[in-house]
Amino acid sequence: MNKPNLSIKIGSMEMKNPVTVASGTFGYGPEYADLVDLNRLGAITVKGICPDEHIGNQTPRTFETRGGMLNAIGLPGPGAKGFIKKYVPFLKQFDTPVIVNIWGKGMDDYGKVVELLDAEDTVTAYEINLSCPNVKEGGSAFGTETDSFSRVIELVRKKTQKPIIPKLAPNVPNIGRFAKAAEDCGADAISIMNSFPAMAINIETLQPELANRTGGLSGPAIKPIAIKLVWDAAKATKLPIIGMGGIYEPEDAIEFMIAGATAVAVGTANFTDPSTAYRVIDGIEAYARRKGYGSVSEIVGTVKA
Amino acid sequence: MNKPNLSIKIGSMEMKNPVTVASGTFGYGPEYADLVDLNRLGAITVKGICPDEHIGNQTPRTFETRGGMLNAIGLPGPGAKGFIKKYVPFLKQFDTPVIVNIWGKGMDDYGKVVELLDAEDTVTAYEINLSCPNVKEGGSAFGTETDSFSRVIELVRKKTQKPIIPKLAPNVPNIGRFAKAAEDCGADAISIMNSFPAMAINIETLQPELANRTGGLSGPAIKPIAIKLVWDAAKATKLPIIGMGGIYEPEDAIEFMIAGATAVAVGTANFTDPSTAYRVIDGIEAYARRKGYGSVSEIVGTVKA
Amino acid sequence: MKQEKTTVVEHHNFQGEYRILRLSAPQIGPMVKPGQFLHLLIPHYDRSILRRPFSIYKADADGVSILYKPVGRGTEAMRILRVGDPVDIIGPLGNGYPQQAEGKIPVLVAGGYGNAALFLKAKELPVKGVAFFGGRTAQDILCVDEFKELGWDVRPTTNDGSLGTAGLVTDAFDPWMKEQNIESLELFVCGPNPMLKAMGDRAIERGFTAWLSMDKNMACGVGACLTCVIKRQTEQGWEWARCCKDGPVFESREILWDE
Amino acid sequence: MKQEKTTVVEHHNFQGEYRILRLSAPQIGPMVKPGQFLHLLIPHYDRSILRRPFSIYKADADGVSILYKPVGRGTEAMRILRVGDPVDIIGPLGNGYPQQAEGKIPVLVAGGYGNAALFLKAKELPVKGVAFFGGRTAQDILCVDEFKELGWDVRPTTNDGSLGTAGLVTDAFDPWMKEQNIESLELFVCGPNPMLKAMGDRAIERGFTAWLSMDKNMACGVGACLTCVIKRQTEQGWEWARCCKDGPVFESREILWDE
Ligand SMILES: Cc1cc2nc3c(=O)[nH]c(=O)nc-3n(C[C@H](O)[C@H](O)[C@H](O)COP(=O)(O)OP(=O)(O)OC[C@H]3O[C@@H](n4cnc5c(N)ncnc54)[C@H](O)[C@@H]3O)c2cc1C
Ligand SMILES: Cc1cc2nc3c(=O)[nH]c(=O)nc-3n(C[C@H](O)[C@H](O)[C@H](O)COP(=O)(O)OP(=O)(O)OC[C@H]3O[C@@H](n4cnc5c(N)ncnc54)[C@H](O)[C@@H]3O)c2cc1C
Ligand SMILES: Cc1cc2nc3c(=O)[nH]c(=O)nc-3n(C[C@H](O)[C@H](O)[C@H](O)COP(=O)(O)O)c2cc1C
Ligand SMILES: Cc1cc2nc3c(=O)[nH]c(=O)nc-3n(C[C@H](O)[C@H](O)[C@H](O)COP(=O)(O)O)c2cc1C
Ligand code: FES
Ligand code: FES
Repeated sequence: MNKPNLSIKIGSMEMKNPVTVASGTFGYGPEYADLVDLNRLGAITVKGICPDEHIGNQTPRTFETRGGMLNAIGLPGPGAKGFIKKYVPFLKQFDTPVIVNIWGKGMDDYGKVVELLDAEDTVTAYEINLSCPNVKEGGSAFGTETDSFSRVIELVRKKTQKPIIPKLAPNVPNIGRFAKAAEDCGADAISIMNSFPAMAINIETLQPELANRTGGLSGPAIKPIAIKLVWDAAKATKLPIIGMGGIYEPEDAIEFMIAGATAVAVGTANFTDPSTAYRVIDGIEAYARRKGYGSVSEIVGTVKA
Repeated sequence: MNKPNLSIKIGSMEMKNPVTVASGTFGYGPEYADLVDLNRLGAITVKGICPDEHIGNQTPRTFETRGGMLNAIGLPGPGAKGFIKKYVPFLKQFDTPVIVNIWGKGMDDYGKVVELLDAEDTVTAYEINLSCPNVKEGGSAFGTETDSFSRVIELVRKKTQKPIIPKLAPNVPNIGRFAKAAEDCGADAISIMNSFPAMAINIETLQPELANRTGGLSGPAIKPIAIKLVWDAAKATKLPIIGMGGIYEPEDAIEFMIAGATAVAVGTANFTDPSTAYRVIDGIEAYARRKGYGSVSEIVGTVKA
Repeated sequence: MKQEKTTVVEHHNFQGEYRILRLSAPQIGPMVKPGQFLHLLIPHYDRSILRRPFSIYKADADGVSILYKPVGRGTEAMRILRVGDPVDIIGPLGNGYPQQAEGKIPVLVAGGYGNAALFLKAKELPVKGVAFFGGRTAQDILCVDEFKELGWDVRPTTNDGSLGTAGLVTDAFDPWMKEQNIESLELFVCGPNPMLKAMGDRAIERGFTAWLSMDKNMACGVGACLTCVIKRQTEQGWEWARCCKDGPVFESREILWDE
Repeated sequence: MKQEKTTVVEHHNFQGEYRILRLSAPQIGPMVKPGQFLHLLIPHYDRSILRRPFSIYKADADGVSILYKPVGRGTEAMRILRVGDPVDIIGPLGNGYPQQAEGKIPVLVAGGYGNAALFLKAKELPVKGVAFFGGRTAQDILCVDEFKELGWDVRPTTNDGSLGTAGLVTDAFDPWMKEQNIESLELFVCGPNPMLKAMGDRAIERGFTAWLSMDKNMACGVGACLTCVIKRQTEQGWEWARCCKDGPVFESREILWDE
């Protein structure tokens, strides 16, 4: 049978396959390059960048839980200029779009970071982090109230022609409202979901297991939550969705696509098995072929529900 | 060393130890009675009851996920009168308080069911289910908006002198607001958390794995979410909290208590290992003893955060 | 009903894809009635949340055996169980098959693990009649010699004709049925849903009794969670019956089949 | 750095609570430098999300060995690994110990699995000096004979005095140090944090070089997640350095110890 067409589009961004990596789980590109050929990925999504250098949280920053992990890295990073200097030359080498995950300590930062990055051709699209559970300012606060959520997106929209992809917070009763708001504010796609606000306490020391006290839960544990959020959002918006949350096997990615995701991101699974993205790409292709689809995009939204 | 005092109080309800079972995971009492001595439990919490008989959802009703399970049972039950007839005579035999989990298809039902049950001495307290993810009417809808949430609690408060314990929805960005609202409306305690709205899709049939399409995620997977919610709620209210969500080992229950829960409920773990409640009770006692506490209530809220 | 935290005594291939697992079970073993099942958890290798139900193939004072086929995550994990490994079981569960009614002629109908599920009943029944066993190939028809030794007249059918009649169980059963005193038949059936339904339909149509052991996914296994419900006919219409507690064995007339 | 989905070749008790695990690793084995580590996942029994880091004790063209002690969920699950079982490793990871500087006298200081972590370095070093090994009891001091065979002057200390000097490593090291040409010493250290800090403090105070292998919990192991960071001194103050990628070996002066 013919090879199904693997490519998809997110706004003007063309991905050779629907699989990217989740921000924060793949560094800035070079870290996994010995193990993963970046040319095989649909897109590379880098760790969150704000205008200036940022130190992040104290350690411990991660903690393993049943079927998942907590993280409270706190978005340390080199800032926009540092990113351009340190990582853009490396990322340029590949024939793969780069999605830069951006965040801000205040509303203005979201505009600033785009201004600093937008001239770089290597930066293909922006994922707007409105849902980081691990920073005091910004992040999650913007993602759980539609007003500030909309304002950030509008602001970023004004600063760039490149695709913008708000990343939604999972801890809301009605994600459809946010999906719709993103659409109304001119976003090109949405990402679902960020890690879920959570906590673990050491019963001997009585101290939280993370220096930041709370963190974000990711991994297979949260997949059923993410699938529901994607399904809910897909009913509320026509925007393409990048689905993520506990993707470990091709079947998981396919489940996201059936629920309504146009693309998927492999996150925590990179830590467990860096070959996950390969397996997922191959598995999606095999599934599309077996189902007789001409294109993997035929998988999207096929859920009978 | 002396045996620590295991007993605790939830409003006027005295529990001989801080461990109950989670509604819906232990039937109405008789089902596990061959395996678990109901006299050893701190309280028995029965499956959700509404005024009239209710048929619940079609099957499949449960589905296993990584570190957890989905359920969409849909609150089938014999109704208040059926419960009194079929189960109260059995429950009477035990020297253990009975918490009846109540729900309604509309606001009025919450009042009605209490009216029907309140004369029964065997009914010690009410857990008000404002967060079932699996029924169209009632349930979750009441639990994610503070207005209707408060009105239900006020209504129930008017109908009974017995302790009332609203059970909070986990899918809200700010659980503290609901905890505070419960306190303001005269609740005696709060329960945290119900199962989390979630979904799984069969990639071959394209059909959701549950007949109800979506369901609630429970089990160890969600424990870190529940711990955070309890910790957040404990900062917002002085009410005692019954903590639950993935308790499998004594250490899990102790973690909930350290986070701020006065009592805990064993849910999904009953299916995995019906002896969990025993192990948890013994483990809490051993921990209190080892720490030199005179009472297990000294564990509550000791988190250093 | 007891919970035993016990160990594996024996574990090896049985036939085809089926494996036999024997567990020490001094409490549960002596309590078993034909048609009951175990609810099994592997505490060690597997980290499943839910137990898995298995019919009890054999039981005695010391233990129980099951025959199982690896079909998914839980049963695949069972594959690597070794002698001495810990296993946690709850049982015996369910109602099991009733005592045979006076003057009836017993007939066994089974497929897949159903053969194992019927073995204790086959042994217990005072009169041995005919046993119709269906499977895809000869490999899928379990315990034929054992049933023969007990005195049963075994009539296998296989889809590929590699053993007995080629076709479905009904292809052997129907012609045979025509020659019988229909009302005196009492069927004990365990197998895949279409087999249960086929036999149930015949029972209702022709007026004989058929005890069907229903296979529904389970969570608690003890009647608490209401996962495993099927529709049971009542005078007013139907009610939910729990396969784990009210079943798994139901008489054909009790069952309201969903379309 | 390679990922190998490979198998267990050998697995047994080594000494005290330590066990030795040898894995086939035809790709990783030949690449190993002393002081590097493996990031290991048990795909089969354990269902951990995160790999676990282990220093490479031995390495050759065919494989690698680690010495480990069961201390928690992951390492407990490793206990039941049998020959032939699947294992997934990423390695060799980290910078490892640097080449010895000209004219320096090498000194090894280790505790716990640190002895294993230093073994390849001990073998590689052209000059063999003194090795200070600390542990609670004689049981906790690994590979003494192996180091002796390589030509090292092994000086054990144990808390309970069951082997060598009674006390901490410093109780043996400090008197010895006084008699040395301090600046010429080059320490290779691997052990618990207090040991690392004690040696680092002396190195700074007395002016010798000390390479410390830092033990920090890890997630990715390759520098991507920023879990394993420690504070590294810079001219302006400090910056984060990743133990997995920029370390685990740092010179004592690089490290800013948190209070
Ligand atoms: C009362 C009862 C008695 C049983 N006795 C036996 C027995 O003696 N021997 C035996 O091999 N099996 C028996 N089964 C079936 C057995 O319980 C399932 O094969 C097992 O639960 C599958 O678990 P898994 O984790 O391997 O598969 P899962 O990963 O849960 O599922 C794998 C596949 O099997 C299907 N499946 C899962 N559970 C069932 C089920 N209960 N019935 C049909 N399909 C299912 C799923 O839809 C899926 O396609 C019995 C079931 C019941 C209800
Ligand atoms: C670079 C490096 C090299 C290592 N080399 C070896 C080795 O050669 N042999 C060996 O036995 N161990 C080694 N370790 C430690 C080993 O990684 C941990 O023992 C292991 O991760 C514990 O996993 P677990 O699941 O069993 O324990 P967990 O359940 O994760 O934890 C159990 C207990 O161990 C503590 N713990 C967990 N991880 C660490 C850690 N990294 N350091 C200290 N305490 C920890 C926890 O705080 C907890 O008290 C090394 C660690 C690092 C970072
Ligand atoms: C260690 C770690 C760091 C993360 N950092 C970021 C980040 O910088 N920006 C962001 O938007 N999401 C971040 N995330 C969230 C992931 O991108 C992803 O949304 C989440 O982990 C769910 O996917 P998963 O279950 O596949 O990991 C991080 C997650 C982890 C585990
Ligand atoms: C099968 C099942 C049925 C449930 N039924 C109810 C119910 O009737 N009323 C209710 O308030 N919660 C119900 N719950 C939620 C539990 O009481 C509990 O809040 C949740 O499962 C989290 O705890 P756990 O992770 O320990 O199971 C049910 C949960 C399960 C798994
Ligand atoms: S499996 Fe729980 S009621 Fe039958
Ligand atoms: S463990 Fe991820 S950066 Fe070191």
